[in-house]
Amino acid sequence: MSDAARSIPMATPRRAGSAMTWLWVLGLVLAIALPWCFYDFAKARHSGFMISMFSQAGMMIIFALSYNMLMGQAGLLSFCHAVFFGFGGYVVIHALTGASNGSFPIPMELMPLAGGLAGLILAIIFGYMATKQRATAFAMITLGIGELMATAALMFQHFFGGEGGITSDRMIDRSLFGLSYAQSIEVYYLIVFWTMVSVIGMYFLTQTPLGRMANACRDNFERAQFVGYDPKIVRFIQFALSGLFAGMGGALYAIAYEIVTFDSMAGPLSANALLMAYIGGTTVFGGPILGAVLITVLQSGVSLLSNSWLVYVGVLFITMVTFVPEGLAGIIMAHGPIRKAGKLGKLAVPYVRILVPGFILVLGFVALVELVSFQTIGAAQGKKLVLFGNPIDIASNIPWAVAIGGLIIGGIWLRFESIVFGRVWDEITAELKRAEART
Amino acid sequence: MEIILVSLLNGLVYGMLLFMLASGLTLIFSMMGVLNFAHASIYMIGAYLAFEVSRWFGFLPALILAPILCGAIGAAIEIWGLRRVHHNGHIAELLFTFGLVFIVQRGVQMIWGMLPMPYRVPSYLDFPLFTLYGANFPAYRGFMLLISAGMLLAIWLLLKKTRVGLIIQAALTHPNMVSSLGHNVPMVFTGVFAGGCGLAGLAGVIGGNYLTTESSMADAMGPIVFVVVVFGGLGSLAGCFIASIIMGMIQTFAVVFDYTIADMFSPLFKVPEMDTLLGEILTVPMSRIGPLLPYALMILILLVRPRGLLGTRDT
Amino acid sequence: MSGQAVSLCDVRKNFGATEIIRGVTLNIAQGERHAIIGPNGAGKTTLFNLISGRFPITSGEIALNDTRIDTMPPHQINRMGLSRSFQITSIFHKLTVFENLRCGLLWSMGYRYSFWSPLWRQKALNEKAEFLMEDLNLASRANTPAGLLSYAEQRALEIGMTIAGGASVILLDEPTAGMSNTETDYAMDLIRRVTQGKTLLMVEHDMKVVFDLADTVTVLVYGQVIASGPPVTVRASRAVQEAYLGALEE
Amino acid sequence: MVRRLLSITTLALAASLGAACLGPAQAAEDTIKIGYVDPLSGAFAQQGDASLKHFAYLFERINAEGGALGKKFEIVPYDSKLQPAEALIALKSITDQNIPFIMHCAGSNVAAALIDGVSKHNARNPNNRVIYLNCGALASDLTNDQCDFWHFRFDANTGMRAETLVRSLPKTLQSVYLINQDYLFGQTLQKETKLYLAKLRPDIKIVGEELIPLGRVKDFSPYISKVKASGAQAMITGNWGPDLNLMMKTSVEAGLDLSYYTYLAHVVGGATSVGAMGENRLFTVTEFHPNVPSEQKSAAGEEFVAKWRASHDFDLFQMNNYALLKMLASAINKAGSTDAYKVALALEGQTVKDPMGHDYIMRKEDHQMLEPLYAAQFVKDVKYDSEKTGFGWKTVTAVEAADLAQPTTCKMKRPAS
Repeated sequence: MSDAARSIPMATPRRAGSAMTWLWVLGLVLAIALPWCFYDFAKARHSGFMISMFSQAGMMIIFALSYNMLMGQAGLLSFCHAVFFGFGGYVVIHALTGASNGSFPIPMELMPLAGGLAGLILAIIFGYMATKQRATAFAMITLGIGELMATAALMFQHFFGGEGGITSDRMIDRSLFGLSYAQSIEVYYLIVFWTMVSVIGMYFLTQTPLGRMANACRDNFERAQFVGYDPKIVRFIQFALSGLFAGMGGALYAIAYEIVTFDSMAGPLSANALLMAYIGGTTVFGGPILGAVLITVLQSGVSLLSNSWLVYVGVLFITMVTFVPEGLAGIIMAHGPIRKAGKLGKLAVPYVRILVPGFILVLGFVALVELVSFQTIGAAQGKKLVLFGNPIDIASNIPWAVAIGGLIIGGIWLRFESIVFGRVWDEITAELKRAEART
Repeated sequence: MEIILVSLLNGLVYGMLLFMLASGLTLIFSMMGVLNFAHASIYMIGAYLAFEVSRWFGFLPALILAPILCGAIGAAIEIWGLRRVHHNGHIAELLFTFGLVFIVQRGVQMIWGMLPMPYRVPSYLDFPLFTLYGANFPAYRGFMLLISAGMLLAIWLLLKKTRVGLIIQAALTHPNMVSSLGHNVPMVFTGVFAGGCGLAGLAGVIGGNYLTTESSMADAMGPIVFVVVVFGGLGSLAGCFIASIIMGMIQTFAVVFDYTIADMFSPLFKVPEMDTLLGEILTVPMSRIGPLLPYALMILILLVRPRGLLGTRDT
Repeated sequence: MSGQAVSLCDVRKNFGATEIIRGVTLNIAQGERHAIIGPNGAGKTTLFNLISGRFPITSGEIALNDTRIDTMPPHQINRMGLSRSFQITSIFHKLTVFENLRCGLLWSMGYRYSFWSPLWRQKALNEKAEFLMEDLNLASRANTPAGLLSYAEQRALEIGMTIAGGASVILLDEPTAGMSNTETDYAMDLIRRVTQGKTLLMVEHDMKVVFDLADTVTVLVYGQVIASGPPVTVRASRAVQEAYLGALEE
Repeated sequence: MVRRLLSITTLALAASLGAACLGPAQAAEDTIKIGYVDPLSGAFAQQGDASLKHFAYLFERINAEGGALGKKFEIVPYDSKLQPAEALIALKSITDQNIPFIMHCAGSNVAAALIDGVSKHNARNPNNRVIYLNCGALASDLTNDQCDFWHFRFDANTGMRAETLVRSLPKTLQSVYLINQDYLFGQTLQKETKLYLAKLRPDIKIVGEELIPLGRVKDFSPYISKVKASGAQAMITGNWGPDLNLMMKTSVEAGLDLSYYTYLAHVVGGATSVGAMGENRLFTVTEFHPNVPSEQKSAAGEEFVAKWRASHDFDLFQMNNYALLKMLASAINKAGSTDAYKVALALEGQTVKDPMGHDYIMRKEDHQMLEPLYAAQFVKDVKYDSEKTGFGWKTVTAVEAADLAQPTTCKMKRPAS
């Protein structure tokens, strides 16, 4: 909604927009500075893990945003988005090999364009089929396409390399700036650059007649017909363009990992796009960015700590879907009017008050899950259960009692506090409404 | 001839297994519009519960208890989960079931461990029923056919002969109408979801020892069930049945008729042997792409007939 | 037939075995204000759906400015200069009022499926949308999502989107349904103002509106035209009174 | 509504914080760490789980034997989710901590990615190099055309297994049917089996061959009808998991009188799911099984197995990984440090012995370990049964490491320093 508001220069003052602009600039600065926060001065080198994770986050941002071009902006539920991502990756892997042996002499910096083009072409082909239908029929066609392509990638060795995938070397010695791309930090900045370009590009698209009509077809495809538009063509172009960006994301994947396997085309990645976009918030342009970062951190970070991370992800999704359908960005946007009215301070104490029981509840839950999974799985793997820095003896009753107690007490307490919080929230919004009515 | 008859029988058994899973999803999907990705997870829970029950009380109690438990789980999911999510739209419901898939998978691993369960066909069903062209037809397969046919009959009777059935049938095709007629739609929804999960549970009981009871069994069954439901058409149990049988037959016969695209062209001209992508595509035998045919068929039917085989409304 | 804005020739429509439109022949001249009335279930909205291309016809011919349109999809008919409103408000609920109107304008201003021209730079487009908003008295609600408007405002927006594209033939399906008296007066005024010089075809239940706005009235009963002519004549017709007006005034 | 959503968001935030508090045990610095990457979550978690359980036991053993350089070994597990990208991220994490060893067992796709990733990493970061210890990705290409100096495979490849299997086939056998899964490992096995059949047993006729889609076939009856029609006496298959179990079940139930020569029936869960129907019919090729020591009358071996069985309800079979740790320990001792390059050189040509006294040799030219293999039959009367089924493995044919020294096509590029 906010980006829609900003697109009407004469109707709204620019102030809201400029705050947004600053947020974007801040994001960019953060992206540039982030690797240096994890710089290991003792060994004078970067944290490869962190850079990998941030690089992954970068390509996932492109991927999730391009997915949201379908889901959030055009109301299309696709289950084959990874196909374009993966295909872009495969093409770039071949292009890298071609670039180093001279048959495809384009510099590294422009490789993402090759991936994007590949994604675009494939999306034109599949989009021609899928966009004939809408809603569930569209979703099911894409489900079929996704399955077909993932299996084809396993079956046809020449292009996809079967199970082992295709590898290449990114040190192709063709760069506009004379970079070798030996270090992942160089690749990271390449990713930051292309992520920025893609984000700007996709934002630009939302502000064009096509982008607007995609929204219109999402809200009411029949009405769109009666203002002269063919929703099928709107869907088709939107689908093709989202394939373009997904392909660019895939290209960055190929450059970062120098290998592309069928996994990058398969269902789980498509599902990931859906999760990232939804968790982040589909109604706000920047929402999927938050989702992409969060999910990447969960997958790469939390999975280091616990093999039960899938349970946490599952619980997170269920709570988000149940209680926060507008996603992370939706929540943040909900605070906008309160911030403008200068009443954010009033929420501080209620926030702290729900954070405490919330924390207890989560700790109880985490402890319980870890205890249970340790008992059946972890113990025999020779691990020692360490919860919150302390080794735990699972044979004794105390940790179990503490965990269950935390779960129950935290739950009841949180219920109580959330009612209190809701009251404060309602009061503030009611106040704002009254103030608005007066003006 | 021999191979065709045997394959027909095999295709029928497989189709019936698919139908057991898909019938529950057809009810849920057509009526509530919920893309229930957790349907196969319920099927897995059914298998694990059946193993646990049959260990203590025997197979027959499991056959009754496990589906009831699965139905209860389904009801709980609907009442405390889906109903709250419902007003956020179908994508929210879909994601909710996604979350469930993760939780169920790890949950099952946490409770029963990683190893497959020794859940076996009971000894009184473990004998050859008859011999066809020298190959035994196991009694358990006959039992599966019996159960699924019985299930088909029971659902049909329920839908055609009872008042509840009439409401459900009406809700399958015209969900909005039913609510405006003053029926308690949330109740009907809970009932249908529980019933669908119960059917999935039953499929788990039957399929768990026919196939293998392990924590990855849900993954393999997830998408194919959707294909059957969509291919058969929303709102049509008959369509779902026919689609299941078709899918069963296709997959069976794809293995038997082991041709490649190059073979098909061979009467016209000789396809040269090529070591390229095209050559690969032309020489993939049918049996290798057999499991993909359902997806291809689904895409085709959706392109020309978006309501599916016997569907009453567009997908 | 030439010179007619819209002409229908023996148009029929079946839904399954039942025939809803049973041979309608109707000619609407350029610039005419034509109202279609009839009891519930007479097929008025269905007739609109056939003309605007929402449903395919079973047999017969429909022409717009002497070009056959009965096989065209709705968006093509719209591009040829026929625009319609809906009985049940049909707008883009999540888009703002301003965006809704802009969407109504886009095709007619030649933007097509452009994904290279940013909307904020299109001065003519935005000015026209602003102007339209003033005209509809919705300027104060410019940034409100259409779904949050009041009913009357939504109806006004619906009319605004219908006329935004500059179509020469406007079909309005019960534009004043569910409105209070003052709202109806306002809506009539609005319709009269924005459809000046255009051909207007409307379905209406409110006889006050019909006799106030229309030059010609056609009465449709059970899918057939039983009378057509100037309001005074139609009002006087006995057949109409029996079939329709009598029943209505009970 | 709003109140709920906000409270739950904080909950979600707290969740990530809470999870952050969970950490792997911070052990003392004076251990030799080995990064271990395998699927530990998701549908394939049982593979990683089984290996981890083996390693828990083997690490304890090797540490009791003195570790290396007076330090103990420590395993640092990472979840690969069976995805190459995740494995490569784990590799970064491992090199960040200056851990010089990355170990990985499951999935030849991940292995191919890791060989490539490790090789590039070492070329680009010459002062922070790692050795890739492959403990179970078997596709023979990995030590042939794809071989790499930094990759050491501590398990018999598909070619060696195929040769062992073919050697164990009884003289009376005349016709076989090959069924394998349609992915890198299965395809390789199919190829190698055919190769060694032609080479060692030209009298055996291959009456049919089939590649089945991995994990997707729910009904094997059509395949079984084909097998029956072909008149085969035995089936040779590299299938594992449900693909093996279902295929056997369908075949046995259909009353086919076949022998099943498999490559992976011995792995965790195999015995449980096959059960009684495998009696006498099922054969496997394994690096070890619990009855090897008693068959060879080795007291040390007996002790090795008995201790495992006291605390595990599935079979110990990864003896190769014991050899892995032993070789690594002695190579580190020989090199005098954990520097990847020095250890890699020291590993080449290493020979160690298992508790029964068999040799394990790390071949220099392709970094493929030669190990003894056992072809075994699933029978009732054995000392140790598998997974409490009442059935266990009995050796049919044992092949020593030296006998399996198959030629390699590897042309290894060796770094100068």
